[in-house]
Amino acid sequence: MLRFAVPKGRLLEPLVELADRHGLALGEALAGAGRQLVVETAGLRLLLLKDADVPVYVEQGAADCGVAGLDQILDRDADVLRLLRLPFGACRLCLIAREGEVVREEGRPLVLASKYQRLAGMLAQRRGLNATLVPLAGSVELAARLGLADAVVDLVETGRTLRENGLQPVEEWLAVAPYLIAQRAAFLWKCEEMRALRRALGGQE
Amino acid sequence: MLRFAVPKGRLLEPLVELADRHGLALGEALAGAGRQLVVETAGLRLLLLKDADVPVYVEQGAADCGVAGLDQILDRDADVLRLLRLPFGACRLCLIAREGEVVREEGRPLVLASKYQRLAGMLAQRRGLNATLVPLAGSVELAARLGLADAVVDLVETGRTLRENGLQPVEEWLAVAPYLIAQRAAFLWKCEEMRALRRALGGQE
Amino acid sequence: MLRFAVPKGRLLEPLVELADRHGLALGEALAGAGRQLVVETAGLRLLLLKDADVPVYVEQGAADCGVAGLDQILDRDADVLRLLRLPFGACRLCLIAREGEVVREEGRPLVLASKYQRLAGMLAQRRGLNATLVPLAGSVELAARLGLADAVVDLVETGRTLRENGLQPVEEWLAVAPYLIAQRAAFLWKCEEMRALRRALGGQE
Amino acid sequence: MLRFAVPKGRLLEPLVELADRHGLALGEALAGAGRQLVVETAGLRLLLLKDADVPVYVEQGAADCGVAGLDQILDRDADVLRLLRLPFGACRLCLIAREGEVVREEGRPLVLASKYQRLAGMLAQRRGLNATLVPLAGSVELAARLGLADAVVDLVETGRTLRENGLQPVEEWLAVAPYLIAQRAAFLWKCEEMRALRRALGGQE
Amino acid sequence: MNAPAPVPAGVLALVGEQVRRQREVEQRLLDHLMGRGYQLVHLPVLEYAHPESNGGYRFVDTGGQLVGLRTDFTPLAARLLAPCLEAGPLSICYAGEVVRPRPARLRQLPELYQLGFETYGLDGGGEDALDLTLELVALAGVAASDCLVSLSLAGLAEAIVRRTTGRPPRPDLGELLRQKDADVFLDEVALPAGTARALRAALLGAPPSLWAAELGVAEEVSRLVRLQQRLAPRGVASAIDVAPRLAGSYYDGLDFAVWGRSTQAVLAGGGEYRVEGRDGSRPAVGGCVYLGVALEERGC
Amino acid sequence: MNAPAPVPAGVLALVGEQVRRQREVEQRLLDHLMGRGYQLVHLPVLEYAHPESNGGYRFVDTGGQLVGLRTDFTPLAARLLAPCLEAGPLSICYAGEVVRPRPARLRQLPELYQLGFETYGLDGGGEDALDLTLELVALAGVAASDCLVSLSLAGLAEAIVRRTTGRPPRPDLGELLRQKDADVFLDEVALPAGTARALRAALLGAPPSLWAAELGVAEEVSRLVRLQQRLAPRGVASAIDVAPRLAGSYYDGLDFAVWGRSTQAVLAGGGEYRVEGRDGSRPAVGGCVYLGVALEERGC
Amino acid sequence: MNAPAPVPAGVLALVGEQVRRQREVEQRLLDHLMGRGYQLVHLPVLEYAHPESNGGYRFVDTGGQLVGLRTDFTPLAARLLAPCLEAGPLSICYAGEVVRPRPARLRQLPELYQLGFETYGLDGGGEDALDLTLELVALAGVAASDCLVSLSLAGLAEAIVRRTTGRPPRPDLGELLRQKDADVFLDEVALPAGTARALRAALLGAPPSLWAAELGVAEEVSRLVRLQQRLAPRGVASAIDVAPRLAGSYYDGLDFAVWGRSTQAVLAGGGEYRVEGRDGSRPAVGGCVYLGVALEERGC
Amino acid sequence: MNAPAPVPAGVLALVGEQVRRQREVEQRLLDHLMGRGYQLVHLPVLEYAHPESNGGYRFVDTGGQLVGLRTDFTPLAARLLAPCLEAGPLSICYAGEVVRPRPARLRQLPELYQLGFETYGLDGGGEDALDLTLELVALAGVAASDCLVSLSLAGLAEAIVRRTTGRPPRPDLGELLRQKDADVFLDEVALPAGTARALRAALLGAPPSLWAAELGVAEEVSRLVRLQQRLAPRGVASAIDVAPRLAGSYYDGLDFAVWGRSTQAVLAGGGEYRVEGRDGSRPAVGGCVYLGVALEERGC
Repeated sequence: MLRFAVPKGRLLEPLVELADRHGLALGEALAGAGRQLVVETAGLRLLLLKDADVPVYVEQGAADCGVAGLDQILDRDADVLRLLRLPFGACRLCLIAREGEVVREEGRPLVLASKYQRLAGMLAQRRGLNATLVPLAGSVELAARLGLADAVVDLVETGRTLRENGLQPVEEWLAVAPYLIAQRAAFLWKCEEMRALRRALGGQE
Repeated sequence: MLRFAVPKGRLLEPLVELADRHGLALGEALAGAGRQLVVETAGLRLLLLKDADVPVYVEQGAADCGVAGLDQILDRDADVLRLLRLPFGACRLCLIAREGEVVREEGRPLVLASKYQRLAGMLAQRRGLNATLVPLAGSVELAARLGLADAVVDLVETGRTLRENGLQPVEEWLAVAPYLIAQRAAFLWKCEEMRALRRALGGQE
Repeated sequence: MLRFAVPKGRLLEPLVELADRHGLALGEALAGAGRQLVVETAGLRLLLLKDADVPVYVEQGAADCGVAGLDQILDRDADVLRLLRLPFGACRLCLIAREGEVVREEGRPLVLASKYQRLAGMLAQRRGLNATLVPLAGSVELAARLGLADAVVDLVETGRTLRENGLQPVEEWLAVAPYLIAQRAAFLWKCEEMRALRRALGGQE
Repeated sequence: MLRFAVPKGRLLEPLVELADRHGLALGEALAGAGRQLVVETAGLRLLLLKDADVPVYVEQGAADCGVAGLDQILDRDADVLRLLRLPFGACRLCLIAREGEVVREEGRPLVLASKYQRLAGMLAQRRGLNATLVPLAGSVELAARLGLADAVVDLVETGRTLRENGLQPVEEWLAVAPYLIAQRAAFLWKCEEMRALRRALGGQE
Repeated sequence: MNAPAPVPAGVLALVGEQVRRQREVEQRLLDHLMGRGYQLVHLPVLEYAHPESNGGYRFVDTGGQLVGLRTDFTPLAARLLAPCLEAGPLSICYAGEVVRPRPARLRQLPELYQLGFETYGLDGGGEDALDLTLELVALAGVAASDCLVSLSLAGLAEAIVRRTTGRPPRPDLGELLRQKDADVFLDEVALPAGTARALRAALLGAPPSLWAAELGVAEEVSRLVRLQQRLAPRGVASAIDVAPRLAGSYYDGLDFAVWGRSTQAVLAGGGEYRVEGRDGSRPAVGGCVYLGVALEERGC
Repeated sequence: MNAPAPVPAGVLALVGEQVRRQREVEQRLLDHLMGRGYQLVHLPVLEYAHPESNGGYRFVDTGGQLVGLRTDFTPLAARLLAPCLEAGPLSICYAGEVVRPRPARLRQLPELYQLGFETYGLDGGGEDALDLTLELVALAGVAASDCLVSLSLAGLAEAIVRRTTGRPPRPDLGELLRQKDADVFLDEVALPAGTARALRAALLGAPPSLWAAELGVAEEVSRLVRLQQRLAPRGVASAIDVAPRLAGSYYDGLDFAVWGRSTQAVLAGGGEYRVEGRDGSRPAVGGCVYLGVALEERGC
Repeated sequence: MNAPAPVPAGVLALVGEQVRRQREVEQRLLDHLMGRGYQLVHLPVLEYAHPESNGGYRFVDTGGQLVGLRTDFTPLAARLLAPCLEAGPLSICYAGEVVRPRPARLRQLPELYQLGFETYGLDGGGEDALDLTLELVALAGVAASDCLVSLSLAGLAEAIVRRTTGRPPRPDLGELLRQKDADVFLDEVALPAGTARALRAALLGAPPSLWAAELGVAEEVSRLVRLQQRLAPRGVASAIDVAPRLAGSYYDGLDFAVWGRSTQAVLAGGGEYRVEGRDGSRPAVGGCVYLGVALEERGC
Repeated sequence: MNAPAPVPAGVLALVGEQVRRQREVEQRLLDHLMGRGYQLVHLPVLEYAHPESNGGYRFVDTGGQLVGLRTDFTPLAARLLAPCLEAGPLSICYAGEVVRPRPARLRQLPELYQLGFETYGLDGGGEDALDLTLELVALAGVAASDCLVSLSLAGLAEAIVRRTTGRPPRPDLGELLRQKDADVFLDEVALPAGTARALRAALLGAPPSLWAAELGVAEEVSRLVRLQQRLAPRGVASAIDVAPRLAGSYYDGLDFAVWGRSTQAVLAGGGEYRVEGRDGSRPAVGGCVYLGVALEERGC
């Protein structure tokens, strides 16, 4: 039985819809889960996880496969197979600054606030930026607005929250989408089941 | 004007109640804040932050003071002043294992899952444990249950969720409570205002 | 006045002869030196040194120029100018082994005895040999004969002493001859005098 | 048969005399040695070595015992047993400077010339001196006189050569004497023979 | 009893029954290899650091040279033995610890104990190396039914990129194939529908008949198919992996791995590569068992 | 123009107008110090590592010794100059970079450039050192009204613990006072109500008259009060801090810091300490300006 | 065939028949120890550096801690296993490489491969450890007649100094005894003629009856004499050494070494020492064979 | 007063009058450079290690990267400032310590304190850089009559080898020319008598008219001759050096050095080179005074 790590957060609803459209009914089982974190349905054992934890569970084999955003996969440096890019939730990881400001190092490292400490550091380094990361759990807009950081690295969907805080994206650093991911060994041992699940999420072969 | 970092999460309600009891009315201003992250009321500029981000904002001087749990203060290694321990939200940071199991290293490092990577690592080291930390954003119960980790280090309030997942606390590692914290320089420059706020949160002198 | 470092050892006699042949009379002054270490003659200040010390005196500018064997120049790693190779005293630096023996590493570094610790080490490394050097002041033949070392690195002129000790050269590592050497700065400042001395030792231009 | 390393240099004559006085006749055999480096006499196999090489031969077991100056023993850092201090050839290792000069560091390491690179460095360090060593093979007097070094570390017997070169000892750093030395294992295996040789060099028990 | 005191990350400290068992298996496997003519060698714990040694402990020694603790036996043995090979082919075996400060797997014993063999100077031989590796795994007590062999060919992914795009492969494209990210790959490289379909099939583990010819790698893949046919009768599951397991691998021909059912980890691996000597390069082939993982798979 | 290429953490790479300005101020301050009889010294970038050098870059040199990059001038100068002091008192000044891979402050220039002075061999002198430090801060262009001086005495917190509890202080209690965590402190140490109240008052910055006598440190604190009275007429704000700013400080008498209004950071600091020599220990006193922070406070 | 390529100093790289032979002997000796109830342990190659680790490779790891390659098993095992000992006595055995960049002996294999045993938590036992060590040496193929055992007691030299001079021993005096330099010793310490004679006799290996009583160490030395009487019938030569073989040794009771006739080197050694744990210190005893030297003595 | 305590090799620790004098000269020279439009920069003490940093202190930092202490400003400044150059030419100046554990000169102050300037993005300019360097040397108090300028061109020796032998130059031949070892050179390379004679003349410092045409480098050398003609009227001695002063130099055009009469050492140097950026390479030119050597030449 395939152990399928399902993100409980913003990706859950579109994921259930997508599966439903292709004949895999997850919604009912999940709705009935209550406080349970493990539910079985349709030949799958669903593990209900925080979005950010899916890549680790899959990489380390605590789940065979799961659904996770590319931002989380890369920020956790998870060595997993990306079997299918899902057709929802696409957004951009951007460098964000105060409106009208240019982001430059002024004789000292640039201070960047981000929820994505590893990923933001890696992308900054690739751009030749000498950056110091402020790890935050979420209050990134205020970080830029109050000057805790020179700039922010965060996901941008519509940009509305940014504008409300006097901020604007100045560079796109990564296109982000959710993926069906799989553990390397599990994919070998359970290849047929994985392919079936992939089809049930709209994957063509 | 004192910049006061207020945690938006589970600490907010009891904090507002406590202030109200001592004559500092924060509730109304916060209720009317809507999507705003900065609100001014009663001579304070309130910064609405994720709970985990308060220590960093205060340490780095983006806020003069704030309210944060000792777990977050220590996990962020924030060098802040702890002006007052607040009389709510006390809990314990525990080592948690599967029911009936003993936590031991078996010829390899112990794998510990925790939201508190730095703090859990530091406390494990103090106990002479050779531990490898799995950083998680929240799905710690499943980590122990599914064997992703040998044990979990997490806050325990009632222990109910643990029992539902077949887990139990095996050692208390730290007593945790929320604190009124202050930036070192801000405390020097704005000592009187800080002491007033401290009194408004029930602090005796 | 050019400060000329003269080796007191085996190179002295042929050097004096050579100079004499080209009209530079050093012999008399040297003969009359007695216990003196500094003698002036023919516009030169002669410094009487141990053969092995000439390269250091010249490199460090305590002498402007001097006569030294290539073995000593390289063993001291002296950065000096080699203005003229002198037409006497040529010999070979050889790897020397017990008669009938092959020199091989047998699962441990090869032990080499030599008066030339730095030079022998460098030449061994260039040949890909994993060698340990035994620094000796001179008793190298016995080192090989008694098994203190697996082999010896030393100068070979006729090879007679080697045969008497049951040894033989097995590889030539360096052709060695004495040189007129000069300090870099001194050569620039006293170029004409140097060229005159060089001619007085048979150097053509 | 005890393998006895005999120094060919300045220690040889008084050593032969001393042995002779106690009934051990080495002189004849040595006189007849000619170019031979190994001679057997009186139950001993004599190995004729450069003075400076005796400690290495003994430490590494190529000889069972030998006679060497403390200067050479310490400069080679040879771990050997010092069975008997011999009653001749005592002298002092001194710091030597130009007459009328004080030896001081002037904002840079003191440059010391010495035949004893390791020993002089060690003794300088023990005195808290920040020193750079110039390794020389023997021309130390000129090194100080010509300013190649700030000072010299060398053996002083009468001090006559020093005075002739305008130098003087300024500090005694080590009392030096020749010793009968033995290899540790050889002393265990051949204890009786060693003690007999020690007696033959005047050692009391 | 437990190994209790903290030790630096990535080194092995074992106490108790486990050590005896591991030693026993180690001896059995080395005896097997020596019986087959492989000479036992003892390789150094330290080596002068090479680009491959990245990820291990590295430091500047007192001579000023960069030195690293060994992280893998195969390249170390090759560098060390290269000069011996001028005298002819050579077969060696070894066992010992490697040191990896950042192990790949959290829960299980990191793959810190390797036991393996190498043959230098003979062409081909990947098939024999796989057979011998499987013998070792069996001698270590792991049932054939608990093993799955993944089979790759070095350069296969690059060949696919080159043949489908007509251009030399960009490194990032190889990395995308390694992650089986066909979607981004096809964003980057426009392919005809049939070719795109074949590429997806290849990445998803479909039978080679569905993709090898279309992708222009039929010949290369046929070797892997024959290997699969050889494994099937012995009850060993297998799969073809078009992209190499590891980026920066030194294998340049057949590249195989044996995966354990319960550990979900690589128990053993091996492949074909080349050894550089002063007088040119030579073929080599080897295999290696991760003894700790194999014992864990067995349930020790 | 920007300093663009990544450099190792904690070193200073400055380009542009800022460097010229910093050099100018540096020269002005050093001239002031030399004019006051302080001898300029040039201190080494590397030192043999001492316990205090923790937190800096450390490595084993080719001689096998542990070497560290300088992280602070005061202890380095003391170790280096100790042997000179046998000849009598000495006053020196210095300026230069220290290297700290993990700087304390994110946003502003880390305190990597120090300019300071030390006097060895004379007793007391903390008050004069504070005056001279404030002169340097003023010469660097920072207004007195933008400075707040915090005043501490080494051992004051320990004295309070010892006198209120009657026992030698535990290190964790000192740490709690440093964090002003009176609540946990009073959980650990039961104190009479009046003493507890005085402790809270002391930690919260109340006037010493409310707590110094009750806590048994009236005499010590009177020195700090006199210092405050000296500062007030000059328009410099001050505060008494009962717990040392830094754990593991080398100061053993007066310990002061100058805080900037807009940077909310320490611009300068100093205090009294001791220097160990072969012939015993000697008093010393010093002060130091963090040039980068001071310039930032000034608005450069 | 030879191990040809340069490797960092002080590590073992062995190729050829020698490795097989060493492995064979290693297995035989470990089997003997396991048969006698010693648990096999696998000890880490790296450890956090301790003062004892001087002389080995040391470096600062990425966590900023000083780490060293193991240079000796006995102290490493003691530190690692100390916490296990709270549960009761423990006997362990081990085999493996240690890394020593500056080996003591030039010509022969440096003592880089150790195989040994330790017993923790039981008093005395030095005599049994010597017996077991000699069994191991015999199993390694070295004849009893090629062995000479030197016997020392930790502190014996210090006791002699204390009792002959009436003062606590200076470190340099111990070092002089270690080098048997009676002449300089007697220059430094004026002794009565009889005592001086006894001291010379002791250093020169004369029978204890000639010196032990005079030097005030008759009781201590009687233990060594009994041990000699035990060894003599087995044809094993022995000698009493009043000064410890090594400066800075961790042994604190019996300290023995087995010397080979042809190698003139130490084949094996051991002794009594103490292990520090959180709950106090415990007695321990161990022995260890230098496998490479033993094989060389045997003529391999 | 002396700087007394041992410090790690190759770092500068200065106490006493010397420091003040050095600071004074440093300020005077920097003022001159800033007055000529050179922007002052502050360069980092540490850099990620590059091949050029060989010979300095190097270590692996906590991120696992190889880091080195700066040993020379010119390549460090070029790497750090390369990204700024996309905006146009740039002129900078700097002063500071470099760290060299193995200094070249024993007796005098090692060349550990550099003060210099660089101009990026403009072609040629070596002549101007030499003039400016000589101005700095004069401002440092060294008389023109105590200076001798050696003039080289990068690649000149290689050009001679190529033109006289018709083959690409072997590295060892360049090294022989650097050492002026014409004898071994002519053993290795058979040349016609006239060419051999010209080569000797060139190495021995004879006038270019005697060798430049014969060796096929008349055009290149004419630039050096013109420079000599420029220097002569100012009373500055000069010499043409056909082989580069240093192996592995980064200069690729004019390469000059100023030698002091009494120190017999290089007081200053400079030349033309190239800076690599992401958008290609740019010309650069610079000069640098070794302040310690210059002060020593002056007799301080």
